[in-house]
Amino acid sequence: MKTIITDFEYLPATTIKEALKLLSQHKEDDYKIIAGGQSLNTAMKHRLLTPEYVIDIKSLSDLDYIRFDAKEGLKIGSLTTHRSIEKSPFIREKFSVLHEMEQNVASVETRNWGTIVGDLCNADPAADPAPVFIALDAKMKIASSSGERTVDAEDFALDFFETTVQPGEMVTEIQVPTLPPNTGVKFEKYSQMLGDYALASTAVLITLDKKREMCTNARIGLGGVASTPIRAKKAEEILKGKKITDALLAEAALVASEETSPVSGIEGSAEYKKEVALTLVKRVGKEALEKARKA
Amino acid sequence: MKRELKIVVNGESYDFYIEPKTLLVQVIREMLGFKGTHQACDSSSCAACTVILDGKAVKSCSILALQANGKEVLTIEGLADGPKLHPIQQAFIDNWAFQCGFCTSGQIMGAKALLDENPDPTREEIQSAMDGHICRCTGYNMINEAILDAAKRLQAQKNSQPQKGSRSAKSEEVA
Amino acid sequence: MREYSIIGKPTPNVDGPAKVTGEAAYTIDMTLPNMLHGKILRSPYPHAKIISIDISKAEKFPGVKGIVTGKDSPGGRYGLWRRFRELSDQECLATDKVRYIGDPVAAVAAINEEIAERALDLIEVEYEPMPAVFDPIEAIKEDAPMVHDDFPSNINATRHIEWGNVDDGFAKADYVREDRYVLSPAHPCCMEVHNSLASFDKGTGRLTVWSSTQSPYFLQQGLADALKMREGDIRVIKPHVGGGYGGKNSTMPDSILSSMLSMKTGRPVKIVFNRDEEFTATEHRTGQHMAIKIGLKKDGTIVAMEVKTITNGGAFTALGATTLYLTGTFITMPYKIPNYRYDGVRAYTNTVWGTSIRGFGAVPAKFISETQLDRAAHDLGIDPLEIRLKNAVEPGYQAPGQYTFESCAIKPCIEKMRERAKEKWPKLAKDEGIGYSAFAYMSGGIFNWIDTPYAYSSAHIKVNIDGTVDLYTQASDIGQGHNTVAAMICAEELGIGIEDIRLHLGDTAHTYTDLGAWGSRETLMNGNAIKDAAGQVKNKLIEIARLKLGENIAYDLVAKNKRVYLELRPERGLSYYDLVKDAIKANDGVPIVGTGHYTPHNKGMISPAYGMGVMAIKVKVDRETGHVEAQDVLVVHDCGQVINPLGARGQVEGSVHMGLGYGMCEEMPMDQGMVLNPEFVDYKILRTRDMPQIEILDVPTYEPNGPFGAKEAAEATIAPTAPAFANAVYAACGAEFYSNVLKPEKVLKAIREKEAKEKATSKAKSN
Amino acid sequence: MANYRCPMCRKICSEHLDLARHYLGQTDKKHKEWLKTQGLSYAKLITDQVTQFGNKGYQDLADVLKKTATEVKDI
Repeated sequence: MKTIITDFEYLPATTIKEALKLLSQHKEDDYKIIAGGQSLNTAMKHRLLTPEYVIDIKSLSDLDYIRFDAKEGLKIGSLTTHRSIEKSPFIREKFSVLHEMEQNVASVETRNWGTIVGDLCNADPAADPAPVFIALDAKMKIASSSGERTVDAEDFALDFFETTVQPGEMVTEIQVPTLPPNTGVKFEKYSQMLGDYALASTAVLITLDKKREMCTNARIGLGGVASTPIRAKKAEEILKGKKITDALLAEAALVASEETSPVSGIEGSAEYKKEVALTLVKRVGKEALEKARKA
Repeated sequence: MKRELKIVVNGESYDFYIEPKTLLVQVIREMLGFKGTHQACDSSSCAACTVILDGKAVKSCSILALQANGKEVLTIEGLADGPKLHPIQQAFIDNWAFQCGFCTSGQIMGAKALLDENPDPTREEIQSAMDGHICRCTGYNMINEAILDAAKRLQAQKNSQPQKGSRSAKSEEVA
Repeated sequence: MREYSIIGKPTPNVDGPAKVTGEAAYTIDMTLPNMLHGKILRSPYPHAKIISIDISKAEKFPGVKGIVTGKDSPGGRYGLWRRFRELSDQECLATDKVRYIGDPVAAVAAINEEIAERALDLIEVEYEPMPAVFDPIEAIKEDAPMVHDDFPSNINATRHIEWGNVDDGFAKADYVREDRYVLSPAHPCCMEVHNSLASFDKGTGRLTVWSSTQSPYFLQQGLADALKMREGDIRVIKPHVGGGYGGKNSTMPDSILSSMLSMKTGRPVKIVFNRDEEFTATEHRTGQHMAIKIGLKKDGTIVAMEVKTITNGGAFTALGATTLYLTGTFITMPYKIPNYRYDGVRAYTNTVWGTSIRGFGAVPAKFISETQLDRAAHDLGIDPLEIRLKNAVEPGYQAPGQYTFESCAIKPCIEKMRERAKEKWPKLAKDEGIGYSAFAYMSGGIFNWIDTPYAYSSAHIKVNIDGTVDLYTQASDIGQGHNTVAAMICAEELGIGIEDIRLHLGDTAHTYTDLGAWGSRETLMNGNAIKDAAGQVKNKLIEIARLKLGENIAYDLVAKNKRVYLELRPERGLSYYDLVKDAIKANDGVPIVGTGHYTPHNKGMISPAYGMGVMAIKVKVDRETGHVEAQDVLVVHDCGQVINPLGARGQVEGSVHMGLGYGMCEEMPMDQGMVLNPEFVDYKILRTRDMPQIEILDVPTYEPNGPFGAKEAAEATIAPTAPAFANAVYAACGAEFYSNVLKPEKVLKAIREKEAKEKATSKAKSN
Repeated sequence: MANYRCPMCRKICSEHLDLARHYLGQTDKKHKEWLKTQGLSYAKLITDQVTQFGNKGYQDLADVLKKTATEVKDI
């Protein structure tokens, strides 16, 4: 295996405008955008990627922010590091699921330099953030020299390591709507080693009615069990409009696991991944329900 | 095309022209000769190469050196105060927190960043902060004990400083 | 127990300051003026004829200074089993064929690593793929593809051990069970990869090699054999080493090819493996098929045992033949087994080769014997500790023609474990379980496959005029802390301080021979040699003291606390420092020296002494995912007189870490000879959050064969870890395992199988 | 008591089974070639010995050696 990065032309951008200009000049797929590069550098070392140009946006401080207002919701700039999200007191209080998720993303060293959007753009289906943003009904803001568009988090990844982001485009922001009252969101990833890539992961959002009995909304995101992170829509339908019991959760979990299409690998067989997904949805669903009741 | 890299390592400013693909660890080891920072994998998975970049622990094998342009790096060589070992270094020795010693620089820099941020960590907090570091010799327990011990030493050092009268002002800066 | 001033006291590592400041130089940190960087072109095929190699394009590549292929090979064959030349089966570079994916076919030296790496792509090798064999059982069949054409078959080595009357034994048993196991390979994963720096002196024709090795002497011999040079013309220097664990005993292509390239280019050449090469082309813990049959009386007394092993040797021998033998002996320890038969076969296959990783054959052996013993105890309704106590050996126990335990506290260890476990874990929660495993391990091996006339260990001591001491020995500190142990033993014997001693270790040109760090040999073997050397110096000083004090009997004098004095009248004595001056004056101004050595004689087939004990692990099983949490570890250990408690604890902690890896997550799946997980991303190693805390209790003994009563305190505890873990899972949920890596998926499958079996039987009953 | 000599080397054992153990412990071609002349397969003897409990491989060879090994009087 090769371990030395091949030569590339380095194109640093210091402003968003500059970045978009650089991108517009490189419409073909001959470049890679680097933010923290925590996955990209390894991929380049192993010659899985050999870009001619590397456009460096790491220093775009204008895109390093965490903002919130009740109407607009939570906005995370694309160059915000994992660590900033983990440490943000506001996120810890209002979107604790993001804090919990971040605590087990790779290692502190990686979270200190790696960015949340860089992680999403790497589109490793086993990565932690996507299922959470899917459950949170988040949107990704994508910009290019010709304008902006937004995509639902669940539609962002297209395949293994492939996203909807086109040549000339870059993600600038993640938008997370304000959580409605009586809502609980929980995330859990499963792997034999705590800090490891997920064999399967799931995030569940549950919103209850005023009486905190009926489930008015449910969203389930799953990671590591398909070629992309997925949303278990059929399973969500089973929970919606009903009083959630253990039996109902078990039923939804079974349906959710049927919505997955994992591939077997040395980390585990497809059957096992389905089984873990089932257990996770059951467990995390219950935790989310408890949280919604206490919310 | 080579590009300019201005970087401060262990308090000294350096100015190079480097290939953009150059990784921070290569600047530290090959260009500056700080061989205490080791590399033990090619997949960003062992943290042996951990250094402190603008106050944060990072893997120097996974960062383009140019991204550290204008920033400050602290490596294991910059930790001791002249001939006087840093309390973390002393704690690692006294607790037999290394054996082959190859991952030790990374462990110590990881511990330094942790203790700067959280001077009184629990064992669990130490474990989640140090989880990225592979050690093949110690089984980690004696490392965790060394970090707990180092935290105590640093606290004691801090508490003892103000009593040194005139030097208290300086020590406040430090603290 | 005797009172010592240094031995037995917690002593910080003498290499500490260097290792915590980054100043400790490892081979990988070293450069020489005018140095070139080498890279190795490796075979993509598991088994193929080499039709042609065209290096013309690569040679012309700017920055390339030299290329070597099989044509440049001096033609020497090498291997650790030097005594049996046919088992010295490695060649410098593949000549007519390649034998595994990763077999070196050429090497390039260039002005930097990148150019060397790029030049590899320009070398054109034409291969003719040949049928390959990967499974050892397939490999030993008559018609299997031959890995070594000049070897009669793929049967690389066989071992047979037998004592008592096994068939009678089984006939007398009340309970007999047979189990078959498959043990998967695991990698030592040294943090410092294999790497060497070679410098050939054009003027003298001599070679100097700095290398990350466990045994400078083995490397010196290996290079001499491979390059057809005299040992004495090769100087091997071992700087600080970033881990060995058995993976750095053999002479490897990094040192051979850097030497060949240095000879060809006339410049120093350094070769550093990358992590992928480390996994795919360096030595690992051998994978094997094992079968074990045990016969017991109703009361749990073992009456007979029979074991069969077929190991996947891979392409070469290394120490695999010794590992095969030791698997057959360690598996019997620490139990009285009146009738025993072992047959082992090591097969050549077209995979990277396996050898003696930490535990030297004891790891798979104990996994199968200790898990089977638990099943047997369960069936017989006997407590797991009780059955181990019942069969445990006593001091003086002899396994006929094999080994003798002199110091031996296994029974007290088990008793102590029983008490402590009771108070430590008064009761268990749901899905929790405790598993036990006993163990014993050698203190250095009595083997001479390396075929050396030298003593197994020797040491030289020179006392300078100011009382400072220079200690010269080839013994290797590869992280286990032997430098500290060596200094402690030397200081204790001379009655001086560690600060008085300067160490000169691991340089073949300037030190006396020692066979290196493997099989937990340094403390006992090198310790004895150092003690011998220091003792000679001490006697010279005592003689001077006797004359000065006018005493007539030298025995009354002791050297302690930097004085030599009358044992019964401590006030009558002289300062060590003054004595040294007088002694050197009396010696015509020549420093006082002593040269000591140690080679075990008449100590059986394995080792002069054995460390032993018993381990308990507590786990919690998640029945829905199969995830097992190792919560707690308790070790009760007899390692004789502990030299350095800090170092001894460190060794246990590290062994448990690697042992848990073997039981939980570390495996090397291969497909057609290709390692599928050659990076730390996919090869799972326990991290700090996955490690349980370990309580260690010592039951001290005095080992007559060891320095100051010391013996093994290093490797033993890796072997019981995986079986204790598996036994704990069995205790928690009844799941049984006949292979070592208890990944959650495997655990879940085993739980489901058990539940299904129970359902079936309960149905059968109800009908 | 009777002793028996290995047909291929100077090794002498008091029992055919021990002689068989010695024989199969040898790694040289010479010993292996002779097995063929006796209609035995080294690979099969070893495989039998190591894949099933008991001493089958050694016993099969011992039976052949009973007929072929020359007896040497007390030495």
